[in-house]
Amino acid sequence: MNKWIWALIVIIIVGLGWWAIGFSGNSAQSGTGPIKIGSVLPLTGDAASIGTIDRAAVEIAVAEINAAGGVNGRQLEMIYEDGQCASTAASNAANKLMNADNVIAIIGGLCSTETATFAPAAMQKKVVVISPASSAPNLSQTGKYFFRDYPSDAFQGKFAAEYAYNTLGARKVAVIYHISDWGTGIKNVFETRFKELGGEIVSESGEPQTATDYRTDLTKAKAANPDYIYTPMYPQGDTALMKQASELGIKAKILGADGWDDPQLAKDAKNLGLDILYTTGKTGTTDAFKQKLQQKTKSPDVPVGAPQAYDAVYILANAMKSAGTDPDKLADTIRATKYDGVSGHIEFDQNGDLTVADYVVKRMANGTATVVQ
Amino acid sequence: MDAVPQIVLNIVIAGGIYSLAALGFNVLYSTTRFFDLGYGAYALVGGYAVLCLYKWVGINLELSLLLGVLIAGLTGFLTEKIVYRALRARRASNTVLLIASLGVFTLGQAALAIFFSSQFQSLSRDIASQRLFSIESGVITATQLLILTAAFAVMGILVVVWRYTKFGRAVRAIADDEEVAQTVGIDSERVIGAVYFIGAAVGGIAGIAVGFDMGLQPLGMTILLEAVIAAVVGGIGNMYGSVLGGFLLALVENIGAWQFGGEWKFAFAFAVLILFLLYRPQGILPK
Amino acid sequence: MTALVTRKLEKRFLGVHAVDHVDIACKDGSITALVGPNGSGKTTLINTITGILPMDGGEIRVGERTLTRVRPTDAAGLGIARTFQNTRLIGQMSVLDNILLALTERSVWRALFERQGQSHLDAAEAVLRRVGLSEKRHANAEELSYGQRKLLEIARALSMRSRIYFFDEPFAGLFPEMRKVVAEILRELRAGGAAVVLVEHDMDLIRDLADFCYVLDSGKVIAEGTPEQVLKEPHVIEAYLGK
Amino acid sequence: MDYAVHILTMIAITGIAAVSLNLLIGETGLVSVAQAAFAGIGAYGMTLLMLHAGIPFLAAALFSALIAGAIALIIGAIFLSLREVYYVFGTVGLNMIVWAILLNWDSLTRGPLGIPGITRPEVLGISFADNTAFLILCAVVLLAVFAAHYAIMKSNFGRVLHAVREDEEAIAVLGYKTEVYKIVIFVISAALVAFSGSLYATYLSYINPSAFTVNDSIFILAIVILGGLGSAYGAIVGTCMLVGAFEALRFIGFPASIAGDMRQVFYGLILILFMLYLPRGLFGKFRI
Repeated sequence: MNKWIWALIVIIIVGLGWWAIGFSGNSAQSGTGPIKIGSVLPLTGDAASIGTIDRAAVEIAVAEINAAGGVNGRQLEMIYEDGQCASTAASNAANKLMNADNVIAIIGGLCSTETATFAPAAMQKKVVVISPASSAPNLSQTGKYFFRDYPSDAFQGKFAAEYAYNTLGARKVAVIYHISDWGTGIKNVFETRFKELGGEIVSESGEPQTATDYRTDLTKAKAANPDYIYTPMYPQGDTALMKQASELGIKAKILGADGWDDPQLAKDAKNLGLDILYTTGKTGTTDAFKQKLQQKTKSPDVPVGAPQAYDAVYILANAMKSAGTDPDKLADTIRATKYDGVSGHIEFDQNGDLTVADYVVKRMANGTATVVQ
Repeated sequence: MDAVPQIVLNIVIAGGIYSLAALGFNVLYSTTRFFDLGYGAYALVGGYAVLCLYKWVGINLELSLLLGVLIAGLTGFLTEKIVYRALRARRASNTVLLIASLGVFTLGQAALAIFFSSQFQSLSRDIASQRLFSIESGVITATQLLILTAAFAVMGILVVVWRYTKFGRAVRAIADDEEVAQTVGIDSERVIGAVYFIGAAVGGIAGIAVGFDMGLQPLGMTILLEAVIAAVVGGIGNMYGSVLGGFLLALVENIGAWQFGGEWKFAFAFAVLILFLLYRPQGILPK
Repeated sequence: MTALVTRKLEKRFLGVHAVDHVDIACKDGSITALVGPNGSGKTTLINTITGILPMDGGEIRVGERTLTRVRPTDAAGLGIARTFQNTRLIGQMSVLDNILLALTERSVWRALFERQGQSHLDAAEAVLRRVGLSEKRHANAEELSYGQRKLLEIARALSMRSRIYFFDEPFAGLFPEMRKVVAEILRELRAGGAAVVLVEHDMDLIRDLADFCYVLDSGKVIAEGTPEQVLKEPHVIEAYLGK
Repeated sequence: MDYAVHILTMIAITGIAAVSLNLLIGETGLVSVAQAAFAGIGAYGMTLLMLHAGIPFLAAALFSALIAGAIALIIGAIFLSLREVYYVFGTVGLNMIVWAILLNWDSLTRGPLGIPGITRPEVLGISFADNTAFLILCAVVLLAVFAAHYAIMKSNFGRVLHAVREDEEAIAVLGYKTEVYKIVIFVISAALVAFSGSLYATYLSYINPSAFTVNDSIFILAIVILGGLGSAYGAIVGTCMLVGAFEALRFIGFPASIAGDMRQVFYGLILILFMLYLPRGLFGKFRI
């Protein structure tokens, strides 16, 4: 019998413990102390390589703002939580930030999985959310306090399709994509748009984000002898794909998405004898920002979302300078913002998406990537 | 269909790696009759050990390969000594051993993710300098040929050791019945320890092969599933069976991926496994 | 009427015949003894008959049904109850529950929606009293002594109220007065018309209880008949003492 | 305060999965690494019924539990005839296949994009939009599952499960069709865990295959092993510790960057150390 009693005691302790934590954390944002802001990025799991560097970009921005006196004299306090690119982890992380730390705003979800999980709750709690990289089209209907300074897949997929059809004159395209909210999203939009223009998708095959063997997909694509292979995939998949493509002697040219915008990939592609083009956001990513980031992370990568995360912090800080911390005023000010940041010109529409999302095309040649159009 | 030669080569390449993975698992399972899920972790340790020695410390390739295999073997040996021996001494049930091995797998994989980060890392230093051999329109690289030869070499060594050496006879005796083997004076603890070292070392070779051919990630489930499916389908306790199972699995996966797309690769592999488990659990080649 | 007959029953382990073309018949209302030195295949024979071991040849006739394959779950359906040489009880379960397992409904649906009724409890109480384990009813089976566990298994078999009983060395490990109780139970079952098969190698018990007797040696029946006839035969004595 | 409500809700939802898994591992000795797969079937089943067929939450949740049970019936019939070790590996395979289907059947499940916009339930006129009200709903469902567990184990059926757990053949000889018993408990457990999937879906209002992977099944397995085999309240205590205690780590300044992996290390350690030193778990009643 005493086992039963012991069990009850433990349940009560943990339950009450949480209740107590809940109460203690209830200190509303005092008018003078530091302004608490949260960040939800994947620090472990599949997309950790991107998440950890985006976090560094946020840290640089926060340090710079605080050094320059913070917001109306109040310092910014950034609390980082791990979203793991998975819905349960992202929900727990965001809930802690919103309900225990009572943050004013959240910079994050990198993966659309994370953002789509906690954004609705944030809207209810009137917490401003600025996502630096979640590009899933369905996030546009999230709500009044949701913004993303990263173009929705709809833009990039459409731009790539038009560029391939009109400029590159491609008529038959094979698609190899990563099965993820980002990869599948872009693929769907690209295919619909490309078919509308009269092109033909000759072969399509997806692989999980963590896949390493693309030989069968490449062989299938090669057999369909397309003009171009369109590959919306994350950086690690691109490395393996390039290697295996060169091994298989793939002659068809490769058109990538912004997952390819990674200096390490350009170096690897140097003597693989592959013709690689890829679309990426028209980021006037100033070299100054790249130096700062590479110096902090000690890695050459400037992955998807890093410049956007840096800009997101500045947009939030500037908006708070004039609107203070009231969610509605803050949201309206952000919506009216026109900001030229390291990730390019930023203006928001009523859905919180970027109004203008122009892309550039870069070509990987002898170790570096140069803008083509 | 000029793609056929390349598909055949894809199957051959993947088959090589799956066979290596299956051989290691077969060594462990056929001797101890125990499904060690930790095998996935031993294979990863092999790959990451070489990554650390060859790419970070910069030791020459051959030495770091050898050390990598030894470290993987040692991991298996120590795990058996620390975790499984105590459980077996207590006559723990298969369920207990299985759950403990699931713990070894989860712990091993997470520890590697912490030390080496969960990023994808390739073992081959300069990607492009592979010497290529083209057969018809299909292409196979030097590394892949090396992996293939390693697979058959390991199979050959294991067959010879298992059949013609005193150690091999002792192992087969334990495989049949551990108590009987002990009564005949075989120090089963020491032999099982050695078997674990060999099995984990072969698993390490498979991990290294994956590291060179495709790349490393702290996800041991893939290589574990391939090893188990190939070993079971091929025939538990039969070394030739493991290699046959490896190539058969590669065939089914590639055909499935070819017809239906890569994402269904695993579903096909498992469908084959379940069919065999139901209708021919002892696998194609008998023990 | 013969309750159960085996014809050329075979059981091979890696080619060696543990049960070698055995023909035995167990009549209703009688005690049939299976006798033989250790390792003569007595236990393997009843394990094969009751479905614990799949048979490799021959057939079993129970009533008018002829079977070439018996699975464990079929045994009870054929009206067979048995005990094991070294008991197979549910150790981490109470004595009472072990008995209730033999009494309550077998069908899944009734089991799901029913608890043991008073009739089950009374029946369990009666059979436990019969083997002198009443006051141990709430103890776990694994806490009982070897003899007590043997008695519990006998009680479990009785609760099956079957037509055919296989007792595998039921007297092993019992105190003398308990041996009398068990002998009495066997006689009661015989009087009640059941077919009792007794595996035993203690000749006095056989002479005292058995109506008919089969002597087994390395898987073969080397002699059959009443205990007196069988015990006089030279090769039986030689098989017994010669070893 | 709301964060406590969130964590307690997650404890209740995960607790339902743990109690239902205990029916399998704790009471019947059937190790299953597919609990997350059935939770996924429950979540997606309920969501699709609610969004596309307009069925209210309660009916959708019940129906999706039936779907999960039906799938478990088919799978159970196939797998449970396998030898013990292969059966366990079969459940790992089942989880992989269900996850692959959820991820790749774009037309039905929108694949990796997941399904957003799942509204909070309206049960018997009461709206559960408010988080505290939803917590009470989860607590009620957890209690219902706990009561179901208690009732099953108190019935004759439960006694037979305990017998199957220890010596299946000895019980078969008594005339029990043990295969049928194992399939039925497999179906019941799958149906019960489907409810945790349905509640998870309405709580987060968005579901995505990433929540129903093999790792999630391993997590629930670790909870049951920690809580103790053969005790429903042990499973709940295990959930409180693994969900509750772990969330507390965020406040001690545990470096977020390795927190995720540290959890996996901790689950692995639990499985090993408990098998070595405390196979009964904290409150378990059965020594495997």
